[in-house]
Amino acid sequence: MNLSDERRGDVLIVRPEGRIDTNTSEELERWLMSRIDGSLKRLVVDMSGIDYISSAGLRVLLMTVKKLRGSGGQLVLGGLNPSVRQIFELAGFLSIFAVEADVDRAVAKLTGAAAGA
Amino acid sequence: MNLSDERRGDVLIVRPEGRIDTNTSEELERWLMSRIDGSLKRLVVDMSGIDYISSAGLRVLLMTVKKLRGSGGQLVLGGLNPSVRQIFELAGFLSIFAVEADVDRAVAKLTGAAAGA
Amino acid sequence: MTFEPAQLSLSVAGSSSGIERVCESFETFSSAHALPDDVRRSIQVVLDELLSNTVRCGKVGERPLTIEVGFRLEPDALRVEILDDGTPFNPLEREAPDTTLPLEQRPVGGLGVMLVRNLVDQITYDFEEGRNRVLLRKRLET
Amino acid sequence: MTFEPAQLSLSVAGSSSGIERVCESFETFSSAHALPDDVRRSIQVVLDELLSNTVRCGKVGERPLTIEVGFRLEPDALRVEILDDGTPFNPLEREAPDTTLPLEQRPVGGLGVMLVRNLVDQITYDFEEGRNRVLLRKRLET
Ligand SMILES: Nc1ncnc2c1ncn2[C@@H]1O[C@H](COP(=O)(O)OP(=O)(O)O)[C@@H](O)[C@H]1O
Ligand SMILES: Nc1ncnc2c1ncn2[C@@H]1O[C@H](COP(=O)(O)OP(=O)(O)O)[C@@H](O)[C@H]1O
Repeated sequence: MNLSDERRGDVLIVRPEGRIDTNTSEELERWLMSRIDGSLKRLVVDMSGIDYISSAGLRVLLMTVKKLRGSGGQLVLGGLNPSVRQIFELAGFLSIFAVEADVDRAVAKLTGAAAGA
Repeated sequence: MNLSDERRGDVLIVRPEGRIDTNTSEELERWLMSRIDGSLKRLVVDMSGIDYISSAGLRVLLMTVKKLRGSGGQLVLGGLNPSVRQIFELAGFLSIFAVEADVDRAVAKLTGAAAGA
Repeated sequence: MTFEPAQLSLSVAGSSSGIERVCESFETFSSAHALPDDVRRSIQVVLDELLSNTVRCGKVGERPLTIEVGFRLEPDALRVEILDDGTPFNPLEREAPDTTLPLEQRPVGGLGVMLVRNLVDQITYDFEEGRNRVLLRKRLET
Repeated sequence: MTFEPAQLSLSVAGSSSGIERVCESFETFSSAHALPDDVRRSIQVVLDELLSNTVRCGKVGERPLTIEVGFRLEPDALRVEILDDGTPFNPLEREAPDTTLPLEQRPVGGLGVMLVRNLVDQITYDFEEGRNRVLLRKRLET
């Protein structure tokens, strides 16, 4: 798994790449947790580089959004491929996560700006 | 758990003492397995020193009897207290194990002799 | 007549030494209140089954597990409460194994939850605020 | 017309590196036979769910686990067979979790088996000769 991040104003965009399964989810968990502190209010997870996600990955995302909301923050996901989206649907995650088509729209959603092209 | 054994003719009597639970069953497993080789044909487990047994212990006894029968051997248990006996009953172990009231009867069962006093 | 319930509760790590601590505390509690032998032994077995399952299966990712156990002696029964923050697991949901199979077909495993259900008089389960909660009741006389 | 099935089977230790080996072998198999992306991804998720559960929960005492996985490509479907010598576990027996709960009440865990059931078209389970056997079928077109 490759992990990188980017700042756009007060939005932090994190970009994991590869697959999120039992083996890789611990790394993702540590990485996300280290980035979520009391001061972070706006987080985007760019999922466009994710090939597939299993329940271990859903668990990490659920923990992340719970923790973030606990400190008044918000999380938006963008760029889910059809397989990842299907997993979200099956798990009922589309009703508890804000999901946008791509990362620009996800950022726009958080900043209230119009979506980029 | 305290473990000891005794030989009476070609019968090996093993005597575990204490409780057989998840923590102690590994020790019992290693101990029993080390005593069951191709040449042992008659084994008695003296249960009179056992306070209680959980499913981890049942598992070890099941493995022991399977292995022993695989090499043509026989196992008889003796001296179960009422609680241990109840566990055997619930697990359906009374129909797959030979169970005698005490160790002397268990030895007698294997040697075909009349039971001791 | 007033009745002062005897109570004990403790919180341990979800590990084999944590289980050991619970078993030892319950042993002390049993002696102090002179619980009947069959009750003491049944509850020891129940604790071993439930706690060892939680330690073995309940872990969620990297987070260490915490288990809380409470004992409360009532006039005619012992109540045991077990809380853990592991993966949701309802012991009442599980189907009982077939205990009539001949030796050759007997699986080595799968008996623990069934024993628990048979060794106590009442079990309830709920999952609340992210924790499994199992409540057990064992009558003191039959 | 004759059809020569494409097959692959392997036996691995019940450990995270064992799971990794299975996933890599399936990745190679998928490319070699140009499996559709949705099939490949679904089966990767299914393998992760089932194998990681077996490694986490299936261990019986001290004995190390062995897992065998077989893939077989048929004209219209992929079949996957998974055998393990761990504790008996029937994934069809488990009740589905409530996926409509609001965030606060959502347990962190308990989704894996439900995903498996939804990602394939057919599952059968049996326990024979001391081993769990799960057979899965995934159609190649919808
Ligand atoms: N605390 C738990 N968390 C998750 N799963 C559990 C838990 N306790 C029991 N289970 C599940 O119930 C099954 C049956 O448990 P048990 O009857 O004790 O037999 P065994 O542990 O030998 O499989 C376990 O294999 C596991 O699938
Ligand atoms: N191979 C297995 N052996 C024993 N129990 C299992 C096995 N696979 C799954 N289980 C049981 O099924 C439960 C549900 O599994 P799953 O849906 O993947 O969620 P989670 O693993 O997060 O609890 C586990 O908690 C465990 O009780």
